[in-house]
Amino acid sequence: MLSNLHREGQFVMSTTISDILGRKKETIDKAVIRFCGDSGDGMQITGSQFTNTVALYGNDLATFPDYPAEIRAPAGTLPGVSGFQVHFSSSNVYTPGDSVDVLIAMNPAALKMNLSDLKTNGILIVNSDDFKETDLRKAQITVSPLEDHSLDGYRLFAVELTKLTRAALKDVGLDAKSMDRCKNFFALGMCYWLYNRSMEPTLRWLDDKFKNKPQLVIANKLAMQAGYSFCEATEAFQISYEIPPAKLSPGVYRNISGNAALALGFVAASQQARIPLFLGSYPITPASDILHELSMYKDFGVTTFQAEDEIAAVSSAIGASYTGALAITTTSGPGMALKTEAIGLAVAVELPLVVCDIQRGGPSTGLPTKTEQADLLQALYGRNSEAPVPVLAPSSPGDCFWIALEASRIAIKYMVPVIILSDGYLANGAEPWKIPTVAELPQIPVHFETDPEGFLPYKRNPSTLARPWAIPGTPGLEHRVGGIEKQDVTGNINYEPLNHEHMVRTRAEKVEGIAQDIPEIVPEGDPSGDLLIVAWGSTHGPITAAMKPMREKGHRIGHVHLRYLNPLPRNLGDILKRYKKILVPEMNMGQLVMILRAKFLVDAESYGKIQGKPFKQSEIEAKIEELLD
Amino acid sequence: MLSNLHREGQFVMSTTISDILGRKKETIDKAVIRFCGDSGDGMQITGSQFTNTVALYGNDLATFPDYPAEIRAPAGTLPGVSGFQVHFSSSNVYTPGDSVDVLIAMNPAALKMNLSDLKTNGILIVNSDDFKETDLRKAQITVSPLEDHSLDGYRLFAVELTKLTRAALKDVGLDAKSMDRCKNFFALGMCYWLYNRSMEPTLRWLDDKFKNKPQLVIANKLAMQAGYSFCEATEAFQISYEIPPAKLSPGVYRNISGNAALALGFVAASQQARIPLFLGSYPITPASDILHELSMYKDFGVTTFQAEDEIAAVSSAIGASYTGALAITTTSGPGMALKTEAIGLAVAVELPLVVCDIQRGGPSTGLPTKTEQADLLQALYGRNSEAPVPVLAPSSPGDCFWIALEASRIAIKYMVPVIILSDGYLANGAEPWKIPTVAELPQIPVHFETDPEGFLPYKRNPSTLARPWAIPGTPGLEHRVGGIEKQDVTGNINYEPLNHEHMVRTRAEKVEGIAQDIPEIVPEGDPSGDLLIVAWGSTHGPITAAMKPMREKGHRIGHVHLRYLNPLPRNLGDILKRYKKILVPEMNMGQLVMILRAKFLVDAESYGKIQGKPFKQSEIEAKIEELLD
Amino acid sequence: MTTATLPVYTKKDFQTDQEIRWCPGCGDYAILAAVQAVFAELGVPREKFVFISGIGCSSRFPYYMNTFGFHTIHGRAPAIATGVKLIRPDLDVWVATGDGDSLSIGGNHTIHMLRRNVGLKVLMFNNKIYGLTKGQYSPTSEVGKKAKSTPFGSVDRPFSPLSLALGSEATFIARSVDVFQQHLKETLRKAAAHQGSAYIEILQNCNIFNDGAWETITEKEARSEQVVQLEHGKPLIFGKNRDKGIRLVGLDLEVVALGNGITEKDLLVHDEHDPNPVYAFALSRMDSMPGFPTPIGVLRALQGVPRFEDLMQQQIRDVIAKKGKGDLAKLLRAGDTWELKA
Amino acid sequence: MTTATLPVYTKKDFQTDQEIRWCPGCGDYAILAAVQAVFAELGVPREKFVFISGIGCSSRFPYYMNTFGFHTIHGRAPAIATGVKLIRPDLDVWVATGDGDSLSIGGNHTIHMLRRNVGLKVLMFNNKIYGLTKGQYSPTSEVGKKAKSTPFGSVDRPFSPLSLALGSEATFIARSVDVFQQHLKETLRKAAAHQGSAYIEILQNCNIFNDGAWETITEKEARSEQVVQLEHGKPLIFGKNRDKGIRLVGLDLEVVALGNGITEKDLLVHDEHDPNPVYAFALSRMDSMPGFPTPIGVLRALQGVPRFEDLMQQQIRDVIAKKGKGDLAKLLRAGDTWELKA
Ligand SMILES: Cc1ncc(C[n+]2csc(CCOP(=O)(O)OP(=O)(O)O)c2C)c(N)n1
Ligand SMILES: Cc1ncc(C[n+]2csc(CCOP(=O)(O)OP(=O)(O)O)c2C)c(N)n1
Ligand code: SF4
Ligand code: SF4
Ligand SMILES: [Mg+2]
Ligand SMILES: [Mg+2]
Repeated sequence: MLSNLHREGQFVMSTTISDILGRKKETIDKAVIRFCGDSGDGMQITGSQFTNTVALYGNDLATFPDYPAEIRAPAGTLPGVSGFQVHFSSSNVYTPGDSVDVLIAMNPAALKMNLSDLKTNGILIVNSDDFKETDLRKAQITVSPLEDHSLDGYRLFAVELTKLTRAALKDVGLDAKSMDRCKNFFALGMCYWLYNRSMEPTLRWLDDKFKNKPQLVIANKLAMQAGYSFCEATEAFQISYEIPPAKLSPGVYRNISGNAALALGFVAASQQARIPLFLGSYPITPASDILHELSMYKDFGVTTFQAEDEIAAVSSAIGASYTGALAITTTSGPGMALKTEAIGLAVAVELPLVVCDIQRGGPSTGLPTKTEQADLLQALYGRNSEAPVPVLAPSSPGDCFWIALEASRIAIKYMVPVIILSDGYLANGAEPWKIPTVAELPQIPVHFETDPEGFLPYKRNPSTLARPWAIPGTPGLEHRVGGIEKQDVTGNINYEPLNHEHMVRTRAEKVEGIAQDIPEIVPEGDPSGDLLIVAWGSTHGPITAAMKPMREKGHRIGHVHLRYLNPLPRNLGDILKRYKKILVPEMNMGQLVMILRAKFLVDAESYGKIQGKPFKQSEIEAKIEELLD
Repeated sequence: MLSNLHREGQFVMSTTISDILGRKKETIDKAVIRFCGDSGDGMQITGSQFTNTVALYGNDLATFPDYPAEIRAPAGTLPGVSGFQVHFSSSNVYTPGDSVDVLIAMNPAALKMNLSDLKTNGILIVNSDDFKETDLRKAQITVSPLEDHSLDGYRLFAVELTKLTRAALKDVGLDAKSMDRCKNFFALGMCYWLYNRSMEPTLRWLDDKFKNKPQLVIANKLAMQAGYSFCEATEAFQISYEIPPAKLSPGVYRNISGNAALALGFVAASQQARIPLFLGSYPITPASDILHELSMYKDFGVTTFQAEDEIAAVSSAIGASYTGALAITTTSGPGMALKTEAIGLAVAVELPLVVCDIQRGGPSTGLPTKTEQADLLQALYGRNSEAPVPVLAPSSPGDCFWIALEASRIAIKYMVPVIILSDGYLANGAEPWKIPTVAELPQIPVHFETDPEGFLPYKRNPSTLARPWAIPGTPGLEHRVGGIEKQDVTGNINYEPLNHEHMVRTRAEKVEGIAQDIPEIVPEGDPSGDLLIVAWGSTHGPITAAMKPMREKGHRIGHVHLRYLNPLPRNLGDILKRYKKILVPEMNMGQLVMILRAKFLVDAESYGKIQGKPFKQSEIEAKIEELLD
Repeated sequence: MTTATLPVYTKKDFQTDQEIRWCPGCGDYAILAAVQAVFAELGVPREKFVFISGIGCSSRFPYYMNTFGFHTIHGRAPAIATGVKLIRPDLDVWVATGDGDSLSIGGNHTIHMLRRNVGLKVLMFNNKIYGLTKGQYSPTSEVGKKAKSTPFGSVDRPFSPLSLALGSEATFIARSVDVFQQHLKETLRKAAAHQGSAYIEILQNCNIFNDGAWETITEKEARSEQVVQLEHGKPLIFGKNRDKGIRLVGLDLEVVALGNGITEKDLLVHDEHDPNPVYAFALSRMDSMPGFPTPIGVLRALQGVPRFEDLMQQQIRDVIAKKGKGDLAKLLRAGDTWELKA
Repeated sequence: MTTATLPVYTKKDFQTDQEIRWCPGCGDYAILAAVQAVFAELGVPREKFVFISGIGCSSRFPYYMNTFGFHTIHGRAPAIATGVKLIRPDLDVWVATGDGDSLSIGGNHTIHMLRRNVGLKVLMFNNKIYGLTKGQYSPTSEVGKKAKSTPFGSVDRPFSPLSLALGSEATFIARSVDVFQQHLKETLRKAAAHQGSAYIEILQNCNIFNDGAWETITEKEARSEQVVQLEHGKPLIFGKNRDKGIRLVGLDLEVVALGNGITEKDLLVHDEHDPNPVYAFALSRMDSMPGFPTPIGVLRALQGVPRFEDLMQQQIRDVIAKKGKGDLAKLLRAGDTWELKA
């Protein structure tokens, strides 16, 4: 496989000393590794660097960053623990992994919070310098786990990370605190040794990252190399692992998170539509990064407006849309709740708009940094009166790119607000993403009305039912629109009973009609059989992962993953009939399942997990077994 | 029956001259009469006076005021038409009537907008002074209907109302404009004659209403008496009608609208609970009257706070509830949309709160003065994440009183926000309401925690799952609550996965558990059979009205009217099974029906009417016939 | 935009065929007439005018203007209009709003619009009441107001809309009156000419729910005694006989009678361009000070503050000038990438 | 409330057992310490204190105060606290908020609370950044701010929080600094003593996302040169050697060096009770005027304006005094009724 790989960086695997010393090197299929420590320990950077390196090497992978709601809780405490998990493999990877093979725990609090996920006999690297009395107390531990045999079931490597890092950096001229900040790179170096990975990409990254702070470049490089050499020299590990590249479909790849992919998707949509992109947003976790990303793309003519609140954010987007922009607004649950009145206005005036709700744990402020899928019903019904809108959901970080394009296409073609439901897990998780060429992107035709002849603001396109997009500044098209009920065609204010019924039904029909413009669904796995799993959003990974072993066990299982939640794919009802049972795993109390039951009168069963965490593959498997027993 | 009636006013039916002249007086069972005219013509007052008089007389009745969204659209135009319909009878009355027996149309616009509802051969009284060229033009009519035989199918009485009124008032000393303002009382006088009603109650009302403007008292009295005498003297009508009192259950009655009943209900609830009532509100049609009503009850210690917006309104109520008040907030759809984030906070901190949504036509600003039932799904699901709340709906204006009490009881007992869904039709419509004695009102026990011993903010009552209500100012109970996820019992901030799942499920369980505390449902009509009609809210009237004739035709029909929409009555599933078909008429696109289908997997059929108007009895009958054919 | 091709408009060109649904006698009619007249003079192509409003009687305004019009939701007009301006700074965007729409539910958007200096002209119809919802008191109603929701009188102090605007860094504030047609038109012209947010309080009579709210100003008798008309560069003089003036004592204003040694020279001279907002703030307090006349006209017209929308577009142009126009293909492949050959 | 039975509190009595989750070095710690110390002195029973907050780092404050505490939703604390006060005017209600929470999403509630003069003490932690959401610019950030959402610099002008408060009819406004412990405590004491809304801007350092935002004020060197400490009845003097002062020229302020014929007598004398808000407004502009020091302390403490909650409760008492306490049975039977006998 290696020969097939062209790496832009042109780095080469360095021959390691372990080869020379003849220590054991085992080729395995996959590994899951989790870095955890205090928020101040740089675990997110460490994890990202490791991810980047394995991605460049050609492994398939999935990541799961998990950080506390506090910016920086007190050092060493349980709420301050931050983690980053990578699952990388020579096969396809669908989840960040249920349990971990290697756990790096920088302090007792991190160990306490994460140990339960380490596999029996898994590798456990801890910074033994940080297990002093005071450290233990901060983590609310009385006896050191390094001493009470509680870690006997694991391959424990208690390494004096602090001391060793300081020793490595003694000549750099940094103070103790700054030196200690490099100990995550010592740990990273160890992991590179353990998985026979080149340090090259990280070295390059350090050069770039700290280009104005050469001392830090040197220090971190030294720390990483020291970690690497430590494994080499001390024979700490008697074995190292090799995970060959994966057989991904050919193409150019990059690693991408869901939020970055959404941002990129909207830039692409605006380019394809040849109209300016406008984002009106108010920061909120975990959606803020879309605002941050898009605010960097001024060279694409993107206008990003940080509004005074969510209501102003969506309102400004409606104003921009009225004026001919591809207008979007991004938020999470609490902000979504505030936008609903204005979304209703967009429904009434029939303007395109894309609303992204990056779901998080709730209700209310809830669990701001944790994931959940519990805003589906809010997206579908959380507006006064009958105000139907299309709802789409990406199923992986990379899919966010495509969903952004598709939502934009639908919004513009049908003159309708569209809601995208992503979640914290997709938003921050990353996966290798095959980069499309521009030619592969869908066209998004835009027609601004310009002809005053016979122009009427609610004269509909007979096939889409869309009204014309007649933007201010167009001579002869002066007209008035508003949120009061209006006569169809003319748009004049109208309170007549039958007109109202007509308008309510027309707005609904327009959205229903989109079912003809989206693909029919084809189940993964068995096309009919004992069980159909219907799901949406970020549960895609664990369900896909569970499908293979379960089908290999002889179960006849299909999997339908809905990217369109409203309208539903037009053949969904037929598909549902082909299976004996239907299971709907969701990170909520059963929202999609309610829709399916109501619409198709099928006895679909809900499997809800509401823990701020994605499903594990094993949980899905267990549920399948339970149902098919 | 008359002998049984004691009237507080002690007025007596005056013997009319028609008795003496021996003109025909027919005793009939019921009549529907509609006053319509320009918004400036005082139709709402005229209708209310007529209503009051027939109510005092002992008829059962229902009313339907219908006024334009504009304060005062230009006089004489179609959008300026205002109407008031009364249905009164010697039997039970459930609706304001599908079609009208007597139509009083003060101008051509009113005639044009209302004629289609007049029964063939019905009585039509028009002000022929207002059918001049200019009047017709304002109503967009070319040929006068008084001349083109288009009114041939009715018993037309073209009366020079303006001229006759002016003649009657010529000595009072008013200017022409002021005299013309009295012509509605002339018309009212005519109607009193037509239905053999005493003018006494209206005379009394005039004395009170204009006590500081004696000229107006005299003028309006004269106008009314002139109208009465006009019928008497001119023998305009050859027949008059007598509708005996209804056999209502014994007790003291008053006429009440839904909004007034809600206001009264909350005052009663606060008295029964012995805690102050707090209303935080922002004006919006058709909810504002609740604010107006409650702001008059300062003598009951009611605090009414007109906030800067709906968010502040609900927020202030949450603050008041936190401090130990019975706190409510009132609004309509668009305002409800704005309150959802804060309602989620009340769910998370588990505080009592009653939110009244007086539904109106939507989406967005929609039809502000028209009725609709399309906020059910918003009430159930319009919040971020899983935030279940009890939802109640009154089924008649008078029932609003009882729903207010019940919602308050549940909110306090379970420490939970409760939503009441009323609508524009219930809010403004009125019916005779049997006044309860204070002893008949439910008790609403309140327990404020005072004991610091073992106090924990989320230590639940094991049977209700309610947490303690521990209000500021209580020594030793200092504690913190908030919208972030918290540990059960202690209330400390907590992000642990299993705790979150526990809390989400506990909040849901608490609401579900209320099903044990509300009555089982008993269907009206047949206890099993061919068809069950399930409905909620203001559709109660037309469905009840339709039941009798349909059952008399031999159909076996039941009717379940849900006052509790969440949780649903615990025996509902059983009841549904007892009928072959299920029909769910709603003034929306099918919201309750979706819940029933999802929950009970029954093929319930939706019958939606979205015209800003209530169902007609005949529409329900036709639908029943269609289904049972 | 070549003025050569600009059609010559009359007031009629700005009228629509929609029936006007205000109460007969409402002050809104006069405001509409003034705006239509002034729009015809401004030399702006009709299609470049956009009227955006919230909800309220006043917010029905766009339906009666033959321009682009958007009747939105309660209180949000400034935010929606900001979106319009950010996409098309060349449009001439006006906001019609009421004391409730702008200062109650819309307060936050109003103050932020002013802070940002978004190039919007805001006509705030101040009738000190909620008209459309039939007569509740508003944030500009006087203390003790008996209205539908305050049968025993309101207890909260009102905003001075223009003080609030100044506290929000407004660059242009003005006050006029529905029935002072010439003055109103002149004020509208000045607002139209201003670069940036223009906040115009128009005292408007709601003859149904708050009739006579501005009587002390509009009554023939009162006009000259209770009103001081601000004119740039002129001293603050008022009175039927122009015999009274306003002077400064420390930081306080004082009403003085001219004569007896007091001359025009002792009076404050109106400077609408004063960069220090303290002067305009002092003026904005006058109407609530007993014994003082109400100032009408332009209280402040600060020049040279760039408009938000221009700065935002400039930033885009600057980045493009520096980096070149974005290349989508490049953007997609940004960062670390790797290629997998077939 | 008998002071005789009031326990003697220490700072410790106001600490909770919750782990404090601010970043090490955050200015919030100092504010917490000051508040805990001052609360112990105020002579108010602990259970009467209520701390209400929105969302933000600053809004975590209530968790660390051993009083009643309510951590609500973003921007709504003033509205929620208003509900508390309306029911129990006797409670001592404090609001902890940030520049984003109070001035961005919470702007509307802030201005209306001030207009109404609700008796709340608002501690607005101004770090000129959104801390909790990791570093976006805020409505108090300086123009050109490069932050997460403005990589090319922000273009909108900031609010002056105290000008905005004055434009909203505030009766008490003050400014202090996280690290000026004594000054901060003194300011808190004065706020506690004020009848009505007290809006206190506390300059606070966010050492993670906006470190050094107030450096020019807090640096040892700068303190005396860049800061003028307001003291009621004392002239506005500052400088290491107390050799500079502020005087009035027309409506403008001017920095002058003392000496050379200029004496203290020429300077403005601080009057926090000045009923005319123009003086305080002038002070509130100073920090944004180049060459001027930043005033700290109480800019305005207008006495005698009744509190909203007192007026509301008084109205209830008045009505009861007049009509008698409401009788439910009577109310139910109000208006026209009729009886139907069995
Ligand atoms: C979200 C929302 N809340 C409340 C309303 C009801 N409402 C409509 S207009 C209005 C106030 C109007 O007052 P103002 O802005 O002063 O306008 P005016 O009618 O006096 O011109 C209110 C409260 C609404 N339409 N939407
Ligand atoms: C409705 C809603 N919108 C957005 C957020 C996200 N959010 C939380 S705190 C915050 C801003 C915090 O800034 P500030 O008030 O200045 O507090 P600081 O953290 O700086 O103390 C934002 C935008 C939220 N929690 N809720
Ligand atoms: S209610 Fe008042 S403001 Fe509204 S249209 Fe009528 S007069 Fe004008
Ligand atoms: S992010 Fe800033 S404001 Fe927030 S706790 Fe950290 S230092 Fe303090
Ligand atoms: Mg108004
Ligand atoms: Mg801040």
